[in-house]
Amino acid sequence: MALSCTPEELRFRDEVRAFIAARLSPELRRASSLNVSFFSDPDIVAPWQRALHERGWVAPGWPQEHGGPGWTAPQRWIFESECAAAGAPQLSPMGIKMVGPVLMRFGTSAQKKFYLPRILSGEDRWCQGYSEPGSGSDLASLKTRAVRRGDHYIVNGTKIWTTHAHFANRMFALVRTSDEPRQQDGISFLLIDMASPGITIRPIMMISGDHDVNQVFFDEVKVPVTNLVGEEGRGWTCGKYLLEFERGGGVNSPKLRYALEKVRGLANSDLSYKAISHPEIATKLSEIELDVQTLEFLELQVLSALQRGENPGPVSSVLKLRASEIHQAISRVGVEMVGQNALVEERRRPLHALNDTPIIPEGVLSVVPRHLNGRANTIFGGSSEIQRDIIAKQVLGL
Amino acid sequence: MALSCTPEELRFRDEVRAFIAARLSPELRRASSLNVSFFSDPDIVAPWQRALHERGWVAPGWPQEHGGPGWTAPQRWIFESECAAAGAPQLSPMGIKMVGPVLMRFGTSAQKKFYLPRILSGEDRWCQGYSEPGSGSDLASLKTRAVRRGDHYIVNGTKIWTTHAHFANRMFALVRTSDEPRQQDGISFLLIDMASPGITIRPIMMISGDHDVNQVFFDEVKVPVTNLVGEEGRGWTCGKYLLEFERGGGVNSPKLRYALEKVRGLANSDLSYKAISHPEIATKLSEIELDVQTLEFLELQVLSALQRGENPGPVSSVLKLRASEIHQAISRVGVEMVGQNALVEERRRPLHALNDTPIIPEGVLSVVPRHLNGRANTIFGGSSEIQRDIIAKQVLGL
Amino acid sequence: MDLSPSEAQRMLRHSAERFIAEHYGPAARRHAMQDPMGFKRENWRKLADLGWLGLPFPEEVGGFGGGPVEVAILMEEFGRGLATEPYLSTVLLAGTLIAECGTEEQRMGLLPAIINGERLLSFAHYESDARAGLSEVHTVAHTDNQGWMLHGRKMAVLDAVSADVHMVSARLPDAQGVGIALFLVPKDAAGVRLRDAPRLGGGRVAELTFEQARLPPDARLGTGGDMLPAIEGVVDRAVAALCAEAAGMMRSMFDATLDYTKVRKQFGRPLGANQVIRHRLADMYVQCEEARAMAARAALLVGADTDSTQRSLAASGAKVKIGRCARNVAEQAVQLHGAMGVTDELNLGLYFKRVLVFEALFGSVDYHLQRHVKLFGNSRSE
Amino acid sequence: MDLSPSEAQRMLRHSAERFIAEHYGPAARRHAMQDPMGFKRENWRKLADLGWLGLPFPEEVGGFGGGPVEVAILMEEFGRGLATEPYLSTVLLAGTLIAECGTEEQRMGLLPAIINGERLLSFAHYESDARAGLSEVHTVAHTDNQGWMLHGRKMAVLDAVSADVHMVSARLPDAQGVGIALFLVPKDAAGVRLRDAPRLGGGRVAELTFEQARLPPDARLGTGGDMLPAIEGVVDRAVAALCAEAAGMMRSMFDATLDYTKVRKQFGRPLGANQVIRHRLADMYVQCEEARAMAARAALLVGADTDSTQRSLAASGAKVKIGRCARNVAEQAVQLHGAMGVTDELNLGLYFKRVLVFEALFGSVDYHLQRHVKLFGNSRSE
Repeated sequence: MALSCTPEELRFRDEVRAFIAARLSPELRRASSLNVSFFSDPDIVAPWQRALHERGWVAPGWPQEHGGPGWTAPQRWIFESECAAAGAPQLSPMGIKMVGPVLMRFGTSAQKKFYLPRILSGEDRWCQGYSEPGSGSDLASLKTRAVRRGDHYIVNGTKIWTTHAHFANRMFALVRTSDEPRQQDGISFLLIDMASPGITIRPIMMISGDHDVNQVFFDEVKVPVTNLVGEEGRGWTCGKYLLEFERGGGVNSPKLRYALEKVRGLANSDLSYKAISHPEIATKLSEIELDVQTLEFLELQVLSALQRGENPGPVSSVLKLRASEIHQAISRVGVEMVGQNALVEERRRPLHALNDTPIIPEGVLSVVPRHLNGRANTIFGGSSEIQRDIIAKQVLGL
Repeated sequence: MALSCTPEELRFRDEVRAFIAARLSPELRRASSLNVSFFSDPDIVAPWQRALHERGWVAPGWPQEHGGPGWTAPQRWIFESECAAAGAPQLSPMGIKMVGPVLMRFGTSAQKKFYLPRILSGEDRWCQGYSEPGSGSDLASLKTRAVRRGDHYIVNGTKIWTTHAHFANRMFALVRTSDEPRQQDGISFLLIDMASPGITIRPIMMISGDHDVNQVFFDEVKVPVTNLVGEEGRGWTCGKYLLEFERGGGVNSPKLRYALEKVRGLANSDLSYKAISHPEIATKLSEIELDVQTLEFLELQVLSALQRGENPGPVSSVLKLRASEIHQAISRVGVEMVGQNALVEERRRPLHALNDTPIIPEGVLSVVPRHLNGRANTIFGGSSEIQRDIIAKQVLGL
Repeated sequence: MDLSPSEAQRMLRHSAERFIAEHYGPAARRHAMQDPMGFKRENWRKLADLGWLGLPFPEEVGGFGGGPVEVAILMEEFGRGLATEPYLSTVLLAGTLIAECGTEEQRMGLLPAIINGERLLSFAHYESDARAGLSEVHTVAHTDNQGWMLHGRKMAVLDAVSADVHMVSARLPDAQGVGIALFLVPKDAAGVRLRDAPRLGGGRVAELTFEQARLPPDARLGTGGDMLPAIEGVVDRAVAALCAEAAGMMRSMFDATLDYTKVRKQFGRPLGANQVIRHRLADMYVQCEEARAMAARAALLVGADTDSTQRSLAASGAKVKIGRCARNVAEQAVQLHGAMGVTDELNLGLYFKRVLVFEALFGSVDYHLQRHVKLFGNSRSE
Repeated sequence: MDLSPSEAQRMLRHSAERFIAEHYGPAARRHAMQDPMGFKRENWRKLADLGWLGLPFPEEVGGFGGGPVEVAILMEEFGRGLATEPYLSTVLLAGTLIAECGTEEQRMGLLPAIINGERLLSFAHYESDARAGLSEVHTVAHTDNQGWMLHGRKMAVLDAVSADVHMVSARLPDAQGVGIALFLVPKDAAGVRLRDAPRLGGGRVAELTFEQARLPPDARLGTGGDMLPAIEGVVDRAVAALCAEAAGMMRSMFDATLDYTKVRKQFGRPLGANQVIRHRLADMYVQCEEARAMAARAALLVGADTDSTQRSLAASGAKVKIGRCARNVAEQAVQLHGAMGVTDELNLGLYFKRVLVFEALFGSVDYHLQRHVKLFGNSRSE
């Protein structure tokens, strides 16, 4: 057991740092640090993704044959940590971590050949069509229907909570292609061109005033049959694979550490009237520090198991549950620290492009919106209640 | 609305204080303050009950015709508060607050005439035969059986968690007299003489080493038919009435305030190395103070409603839930305050009669056992889980 | 000892309930939020017509002679309806300070106009972190033959944009031992700069800057002496009133959540059929009841004729207890609404934000907990 | 960066698991608790035979050369089995101090006897509240031509009744700047008084009084110099070891509770069918995993070649995090067992008490949280 880096790992870390120093501009860092949404705006992400793409570092988790860098698990960890610590924009996971792995596992070779490079280059921007009104946690009850007509499916229905549908040019969606006694059996996995006629997008504003998610309506939308992934009626398998990959494939603690360092910087600055000098703030920051350390260690244990070719077990729900709670604790202490500056509601976006001076300092602007949006951490991507159900069932056998 | 006492109420308070000053000896106060069980030992209770009985103050909640003092709701509150604040022993509720009211409501006039005066005088000491192994929260599934044979019921079975069965000369019990489609319909309410042949008592030790509860076995125990309360098969009604009376009839906050003041005294003394000087202890005590104030106010609101002849509604579960949680918070901060003195386990009882000097001071002796026993607060008398079920169902209509 | 409301108090609650139900529906609320003043002036006139703008003022100036208990009843309903009118600023803060400390001329000049709804006031006091306490004032007022010159910067001034007059605290550097003075500053006085912004969850908040602002000789409130004790008293009572408002907001969030869990179905049955959700609602209900009790207790005690320590203990204690309960109820209400809970499509988000505002105003839970610890220790060693 | 255990570490865990399974069943445990020494001497001999009494000692004195990671593996299993042997006192505290600070003669005279199980030691240091920190020593040692005179009183001395030698900290009032010295005090030295009592949940604890206790000239540990830094280091590592023990106790409580909720029926179905209980068990499981991770992290860091600040941060951090998790798991384990949970008829009560002992030893959660705050601030401003 060793928590410290090997000399090779240290060399790799320096390489990553040098790359970031060279390619991550101060403007990009500032814009990214003022980002309050779940995902970063495409105009912040695009230049960073281009830089990473040139170096072949867009998709650390992909196999080399599909354009991954071929890193060890510790290298992936170091890369994620360094990017997060530097305040680099987060690439959208929807191509890289979600539909990409599904295509590698279930896609035809034509699908892989066409889509995977476009994910890496950023040419395609994906969104996820899973949830529907009335089918949130109970996903298998979804009703959006795809009926085969010749070489096309005709899709009718609606998807909701679709993050970045308004920026995406493609959607991967679960749709119902038949009615079976077991609801899951009639579901298929389709790739939909967002420019198709019959698609309309209704923005849904978050309580902070941010536009991240949407409702997407399908009215007789034609989707070529070649856009089916896997077999018809077996889409649930793809969807589940994706969810597992989503939860277990990433690491959360580097992002949490970045958020914690930011809030700690605030605590040590005049922006919070040096809130760190108040014992209740200092102790809260220490407690959160310990929670982040714990999650880091749990995630490193998973990486060590993966690196040794072992199955880390059904730990992803544990990590998601804790990461979302810690995220909320960090944003909450931020709000406490800024005191009466929390009274000001700045709803204009993006914050990095405001062209006047708000009545509260820039360093405080993002604190409340981030807290408000952060309430979704324990709701989106499988609510905390669902995660506890999963742990009770899959881990504890209850 | 007024939180302050009227002049008459102040006069009454002084009367109670004078009585306590005259009749509650320092020895009794000390013994009571070293009591760590749920109920006080009979040898502490008896002299105090005699004093109260002489004054007619044993049963503040009873109507005057049965020997109650005829007090207003605020007077009852003042009496309870003053007794608690002075550290007076707590009378056993099993006669006064439990079987007494059932007999008044459902008993024959012979039963009332015989039993009620003996409760007031302390001549009878009651225990409660409700729970059985396997029938705790699910009381209606009880299996102890009473079969009618001539003028007697023959009782076979077992009761568990019977507090003070080893001190009691009588038990009120729920027993099964017939099997009905609805389990509740076959249950009867019996009064059992604990000296009857066929009764054996097995002590169950608490984790602190205290002997409070027991398992009671019935082997062909003869109970006269005249000891049936209410109709045969309608015992569930009596039992439920009693549970409601138990939960709603008492006030908890005076006892909690006494416990809090004790622990606050500890915090201000050298016994805890003046733990109050540590911010974490001081803030915890303030938070508990606020919880106690809240409960006090809720209980006073109930009393005000009762005094005006209004129905306070199904609030008893709220009060029980909070009181038990606050009780545990108080005993927990006590353990934190005594630090390494918590390492010593003193299992000898009663603590007021130890005839050597333990290696920790007397003022610290009761802290850990009280905390250990206090874990039962959220379990006995309807667990916190059951209380939340009741609130959800009866109050929220869920 | 009797905690049942009087007949007059029941009637007040009844009218307040009816008023809120009629005038603070979701559409009206969104509409009011678009108003550059943060509220609708016609609502303010209705409050005047109902006599509520005079609720806490003595009858001699045309008030109703009510106390904190009556104010709490009103505020609880304001909280249920998320009213954004500047009742706190105009009536409970600036107005009450005028009633308590103003000269006869100031009282007679301003209070009737406040009571009839013509005049609005803001209370401009804080200059930095609320943790620093109410004595942290660096704004200075110099006097000369022509009157006063005010210099300084005030933050987090509620409802300043709609105020005709700002009540501003300042220090008199030349005079000895008078501590903090209060000044009545007309909104259009020279040297006054206002930077206004939307307030979280509705209403407005501003920064006020005074650059050698010129005031007439009679701009100073009262006849001299340190205003800090009066400010502390008024703020303690304002905290009690905000506690009642928070209790009202909690109740609305709870009701909405309970309804939602009964209606919304998942896996073929209502959300509320899940034991985890039922128990969480039970806890939320308990916290709503606790908050209401603590708000009522604070109202009784800040109005009682006790010493200032008891008054401050009651206010700070309620802020702590209700702050914790409100936070949990707000977070759980959002959580139990699921994805809908984090959108702007329900009113729930507004309540959530108003709970944050409640926490931020006049010091956080932790600030008041520390204050309680200190005062409680003092109150016992005396 | 690799957190997988080595082959040797896996084997150590495996033997420890087997040993605990064989020797610490409920009956054996109750039996051990009746022993006036608080444990069974034959178990101690078995620990010696397995080589575990030499686990952290260097090979040159006959030890195994293990570090905190190996100690943590053993302690976790001791925790699972609620072992009451004086491993902490003899090996991890007094023994380690001898290994680190003793003269060659002391090391060779005592360590082999500790490793082979012949000699037991206690560590007598605390004199008052653990919050006061490790430097709060008032016991004094005077020296003259014949040796040392020790005067003072030590509290909360673990396992003193079974110790052959007490390691006692004291101040040298005459010498300048040497701070705290340690002395090896034979149990039967004149002027030593021991008052022994049962320890909560098993084992023994004592008060030791020294009234001009006479010690030979070579009773002082080492060759001079302040022992406080060494004591702090050993205590940090002892805290990490206790954290591993607590993680083991948590796991046992969790397993017992999970089993119980699967078997115990209420209202015709297993307790574990209730969603509230399933979710609570999920949270307990998460906390068990978190505690194990933090204990492993602390073991790695207190053994790493870093500065003392990093070492203390790791120990205090683990004590805080695991302290909170252990408290909650213990309370919920009792709660979910219902009435059975508060009786002495299950082992659960012993685990609950041992969690209280874990909390009380070497400073509470709050003490270590404050320590973490201070050290963390220092570590960043450096």
